[in-house]
Amino acid sequence: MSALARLWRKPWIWSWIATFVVWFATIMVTGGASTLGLSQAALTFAAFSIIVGLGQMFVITLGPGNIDLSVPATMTLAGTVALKLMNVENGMILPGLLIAVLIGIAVGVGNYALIKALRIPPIIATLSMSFIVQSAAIWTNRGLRIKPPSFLADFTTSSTLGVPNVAIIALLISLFAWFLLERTIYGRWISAIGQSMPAAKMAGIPVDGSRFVTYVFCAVLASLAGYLLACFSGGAALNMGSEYLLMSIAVVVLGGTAVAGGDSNVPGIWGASLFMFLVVSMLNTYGLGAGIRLIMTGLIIISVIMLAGGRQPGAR
Amino acid sequence: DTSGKKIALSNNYAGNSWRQAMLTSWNKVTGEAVKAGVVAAADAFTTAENQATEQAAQIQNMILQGYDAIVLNAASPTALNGAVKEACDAGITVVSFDGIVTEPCAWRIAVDFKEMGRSEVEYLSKKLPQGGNLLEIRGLAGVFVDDEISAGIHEGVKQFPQFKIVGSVHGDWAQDVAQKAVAGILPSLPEIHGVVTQGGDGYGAAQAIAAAKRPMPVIIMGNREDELKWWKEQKDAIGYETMSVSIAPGVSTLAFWVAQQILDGKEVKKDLVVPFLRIDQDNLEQNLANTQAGGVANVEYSQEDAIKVIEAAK
Amino acid sequence: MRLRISADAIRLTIPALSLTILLAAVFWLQPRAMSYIGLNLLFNLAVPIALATIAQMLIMSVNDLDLSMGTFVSFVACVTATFLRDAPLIGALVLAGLVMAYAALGIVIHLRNLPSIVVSLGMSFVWAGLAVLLLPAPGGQAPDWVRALMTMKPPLAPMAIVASIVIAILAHLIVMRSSLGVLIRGVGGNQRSVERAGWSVLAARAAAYGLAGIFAVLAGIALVGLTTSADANIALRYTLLSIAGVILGGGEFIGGRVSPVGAVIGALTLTLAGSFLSFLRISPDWQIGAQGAILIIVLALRLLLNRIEAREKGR
Amino acid sequence: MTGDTLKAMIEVADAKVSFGAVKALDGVRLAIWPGECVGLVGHNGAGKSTIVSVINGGLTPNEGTVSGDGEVIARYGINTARSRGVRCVFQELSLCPNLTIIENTRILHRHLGGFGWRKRAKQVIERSLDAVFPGHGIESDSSVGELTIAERQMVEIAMAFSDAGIAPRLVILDEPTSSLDASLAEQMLAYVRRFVAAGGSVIFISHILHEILITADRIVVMKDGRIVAERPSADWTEHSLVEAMGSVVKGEAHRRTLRDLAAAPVVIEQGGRGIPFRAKRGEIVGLAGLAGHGQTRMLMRLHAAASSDWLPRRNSAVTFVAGDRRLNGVFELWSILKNFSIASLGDLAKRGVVKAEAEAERGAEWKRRIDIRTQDLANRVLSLSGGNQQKVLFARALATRAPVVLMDDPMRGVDVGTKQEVYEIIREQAAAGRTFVWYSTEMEEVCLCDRVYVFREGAIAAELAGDAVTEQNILAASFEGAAA
Ligand SMILES: Nc1ncnc2c1ncn2[C@@H]1O[C@H](COP(=O)(O)OP(=O)(O)OP(=O)(O)O)[C@@H](O)[C@H]1O
Ligand SMILES: Nc1ncnc2c1ncn2[C@@H]1O[C@H](COP(=O)(O)OP(=O)(O)OP(=O)(O)O)[C@@H](O)[C@H]1O
Ligand SMILES: [Mg+2]
Ligand SMILES: [Mg+2]
Repeated sequence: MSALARLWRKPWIWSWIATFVVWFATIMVTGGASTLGLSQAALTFAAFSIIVGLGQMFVITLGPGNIDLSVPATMTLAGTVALKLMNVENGMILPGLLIAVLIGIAVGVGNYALIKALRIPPIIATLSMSFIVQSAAIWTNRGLRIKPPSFLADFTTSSTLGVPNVAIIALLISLFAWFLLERTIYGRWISAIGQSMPAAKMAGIPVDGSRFVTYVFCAVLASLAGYLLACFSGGAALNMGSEYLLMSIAVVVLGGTAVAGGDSNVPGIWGASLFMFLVVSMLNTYGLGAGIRLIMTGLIIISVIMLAGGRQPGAR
Repeated sequence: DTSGKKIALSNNYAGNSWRQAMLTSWNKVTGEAVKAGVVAAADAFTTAENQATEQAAQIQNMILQGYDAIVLNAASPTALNGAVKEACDAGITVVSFDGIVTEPCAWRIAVDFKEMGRSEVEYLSKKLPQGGNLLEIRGLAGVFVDDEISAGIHEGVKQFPQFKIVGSVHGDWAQDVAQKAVAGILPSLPEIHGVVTQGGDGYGAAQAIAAAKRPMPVIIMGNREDELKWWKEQKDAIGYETMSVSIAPGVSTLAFWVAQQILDGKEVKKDLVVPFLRIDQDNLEQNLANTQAGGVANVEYSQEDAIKVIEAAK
Repeated sequence: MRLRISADAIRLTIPALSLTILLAAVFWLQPRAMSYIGLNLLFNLAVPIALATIAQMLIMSVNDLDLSMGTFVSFVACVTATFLRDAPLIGALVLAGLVMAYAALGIVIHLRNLPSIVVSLGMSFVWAGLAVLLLPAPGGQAPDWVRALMTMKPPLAPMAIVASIVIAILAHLIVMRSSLGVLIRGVGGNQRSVERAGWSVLAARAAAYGLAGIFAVLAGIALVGLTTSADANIALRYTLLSIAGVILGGGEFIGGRVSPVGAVIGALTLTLAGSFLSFLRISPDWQIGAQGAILIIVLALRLLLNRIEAREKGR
Repeated sequence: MTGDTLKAMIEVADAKVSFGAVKALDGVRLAIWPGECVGLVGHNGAGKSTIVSVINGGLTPNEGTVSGDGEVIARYGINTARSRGVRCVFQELSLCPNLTIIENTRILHRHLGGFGWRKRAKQVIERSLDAVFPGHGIESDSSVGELTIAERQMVEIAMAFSDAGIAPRLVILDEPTSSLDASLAEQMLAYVRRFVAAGGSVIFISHILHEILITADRIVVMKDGRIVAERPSADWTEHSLVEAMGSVVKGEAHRRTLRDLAAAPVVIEQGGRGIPFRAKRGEIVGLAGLAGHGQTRMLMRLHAAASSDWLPRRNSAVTFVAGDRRLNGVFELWSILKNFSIASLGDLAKRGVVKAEAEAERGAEWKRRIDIRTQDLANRVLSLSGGNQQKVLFARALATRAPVVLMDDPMRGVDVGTKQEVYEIIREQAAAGRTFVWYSTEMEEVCLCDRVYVFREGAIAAELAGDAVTEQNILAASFEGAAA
């Protein structure tokens, strides 16, 4: 009884309920025949939103005003450069991964440098950075779709024991993120910073160091997602990240993370990512058009924030 | 004599392989033309984001820069009319292609997108005379080309009523988006016999269907190298048959020559039609060999080709 | 006479200076631009951006942020090119309704103490969906009077310049001179003192949002007047452009420090920066990056100037 | 001045206000008559600003009534107060810094609107500025953010006395002279006397006692939310005022036995204007003086100098106990345990991973030691009463290994019993070699210290040690120079 009540108060419960409802509504169309296929597809594609969403969640945890708009450009640059470097050779997989991660680190460092040294608000700093990163992506390979190495292509598109490999990777990263957030000092620090920066400072937390690491972490996750997505979809495209700008923010908010900072949770990202995929599938299955789909998405975001977010101290 | 004339290419988007091939063809053909002294300059400009407002500003800048002709691949058939009108009023020849504009003062080198969509269903009717279920992959919502091709496809289905569209998704002309959308709707669909597409999304669909371990339907391809390569592999392995159709990126060079002819004082009709580039089972290997890795199957046009097209229209 | 220049004046110098330098560079690269027609071509697409920037500025003056500006302007453009032309009365009603919707958003955000960023993010999906429903493919047509207005050829200065000046003056009068404007900026500056003087902060916020709605609607109408038709994605860039324009024009995210004249100058600067980059013939690959770089440079200049200002005050 | 034939301009009766557990007002009755200036004095937190908010209409008391001109006013609010001519200069800045002086005048006077309001507002504020501060040299079209602190205060005062249709009848001045120099203060006081002579009323709050003595007709002394004395000002002296304000109940808080610390090493020091600051091992150093004279800033500087914003420090040199819990103390979303352990995570973790049992154990130990009254440390910290929240902050700091503890008025809203417990812990820890730097607004606490620095105007003005640490000496040092 009390366990149920406690579950009910979890911030992520709303996104999971919504996910379940939509999932059920979709499989009912085929009388349940599509259960396995739909679940697998949802896990596969939610994986990418989960990875970028986790990074964005860490940044948003840092408190009001913190947001990373350079996620899509970082994904694109990491994907294109890594695939170009690997050049369809299986032997180059690790160097490719390494370069993707390095790109993430570079973007993260650049972001925080602009925020801290030039005191540019994060929203504008990461936006300016994303322009530069996007240009670099165009410049590197001019939109040619280079195929991923065959091993990576197979790996990202297949499943292990019925669970898509990318979902397994997302799960591992999520466990790591959960561990960071719930078990380590660093997790405590960023949550404290998000609740009150002055209080965090006075408690002896290295505020700048923690924020810096967080921006780098977000960019690295974005570049990892770009690397995986490029391999999964058979090559990097210059516009491949664009979908993930609003997506990364939406899954964080829908997942029950406080926009005012300090309070985040990993399960919510899963619920919200699955939901964002399934809601499109459901509306497609019911034959509804793009317009209705967009309107519903917007209304759902607003309803969730109204249900969960009103009247919090210091919100806005 | 057009040796003193300057021509500019206004391009709204460079974010995919088709556009990159188009720019490459432009550079190659016009570079030679400039070297040969046919025209004085042929510069290419691309907007940062795929937006009509930005392209309108770009056209206005070209007017200021004093170009004699603007070759235009437009972000919107109507939203650039204001800027195009201003260019015409400044005495500039405007030739639009691929993404054409409706402003009457401009020339249009059009691909019949409706016909392209219809022909896909027609091909399927020959391939699958008994008909079957179709999955439609559309482009980007709210864009002209998407609406046109889709209308053609629906016309085709009316013409060949043995087909039924059982699902329709937006793939935004991108492999990854198409893959995602198809994977999402596939589980709830009955068996699919054919997939009608708009180009750039066939490979994504094939991957999604393969991942779902469904029987592979006939997927109409869009001339991208990765699509052709996959088709070739399937053909060699199981004798897979389909066709591929798209507009050739080299049409930019045709537009260039048409603009040159107009500047030369030739009488040219405002509406010209180019055939789309179609690849079939028999000429697959040949086309694949001519296509750059990661690029798109292409045809480049010469001055003579352009004159032929102009004559044919008269 | 005092020698000390007011903070507002200093705040305007950087944007005005960057615009002047940019304009000089453009004239130097392309002397043809130095004419009636040239100026009009350079600036006429800045008119809707300037209107959207003013709208964003109004929201920012009460310490909020609107992430749905671009999709909203797109939707207004679609309404203008369809309803407003075919059934002017219904069109006008719809547009009035949209302004009310904006004011209502302000009320909801204030009453429930919601983060404006998330609410407007959600609204951006809603506006985009409505626009796609209304115009699944590009089309519609600008009402003739709108087209005539935007292509007018006034004597002396081209339409784009006249319109920019009119917008700047109008916005200045509303935001900087009128009682309502003072109240709105007061909410951004020190909400408590406004409350203590007996005003309703709720009404002030609703008014700020409503006014923003009016300017955003005007932006959509002006845009259609220039492009002659609309599509659902026509103004997506306006969200970020408008925020950047306000910041470039000397505005700040919090504290109610905004400058309508600066915002218009910021919008002109951003438009001109695009032309400047294309006249420079920067490789198209790096054109987007150059936009980012310009943004960073101007903002860094602002920091420098703030330091100088702070030092002056310290003395 | 007070005549029985006249009716009180405003009268507050039996007002009670509490913020959570803090009783800011505990049954106050205060009447203001036309043509008098009432001086209001009291220690920090005595409730002066709170009674001002009640009269001003900004705060509705939990109990009690407000009447104006002899009649009880049922729904007394900001707008009622303003229409009756009640004006207020608040202790903290209450102008909009982004607006010009004229625009701030417009915000203040709701009825000033209509075409050409700028001209009218300019006249209104300039007339008032010229009247209160002749020769002020302030341009009314400059924005408030550009003004110096003194200029802002001048504008606020002039704003309160300005007349734009509704004439001011009662002007409340809450520490208006805190940032004015002597001549400006004199100008203002002269104006107050003229205003009162013309039949207006003034409530004048200040910690600068001689100002009150020469200006007010009647002086009211507040203490702990109550009025403890009320006499015509002729009957007061500076000395008797200090005595009336001072803590009447000398608690059981007995001074610790004096120890000889001459040999102990200096563990923390800081230069700067005035007397340099230094503290020795095992010493309890008090920071005293009136609120807002630089004590908190000094603590922040000491903290910043010893901690890093970029790299974590394993052995932090200082730790901090916040007084302003809401702003820089508790993490509201967290449990009591997490709030407790945040500063000592380094000791409770292995390779960056927090050891949950160690954390719980340490939490339980301190819960017992400092008696945090809660069933479960996993409860949210906001479920604790204010005093218990403060205990958590103490436990947080004391559980670290830092040799120096900085305390920023940490006993706000803490009850007597808890205070005694905490004093005992501090004594114990100091004896074990910890250094405490303790800013307090409560005299009793300052008197517990080995040595006291008295602050005035941002710098250390006096140093008292040993037996010289007495309430009289500290008050004298705090008010010293105010007469200049
Ligand atoms: N908004 C509030 N929330 C909680 N407690 C409050 C609030 N305002 C005042 N208090 C508390 O009420 C008590 C009385 O405060 P008040 O501001 O009236 O004191 P004061 O006499 O004006 O002190 P000072 O001389 O420092 O200005 C203090 O203990 C204070 O902490
Ligand atoms: N919001 C709340 N949720 C749960 N328990 C609460 C809450 N507020 C108060 N309590 C409990 O009620 C009891 C009384 O609280 P109160 O604030 O009156 O304490 P207090 O006697 O004033 O203590 P102190 O003097 O330490 O401030 C406390 O034990 C506290 O744990
Ligand atoms: Mg209490
Ligand atoms: Mg006070």
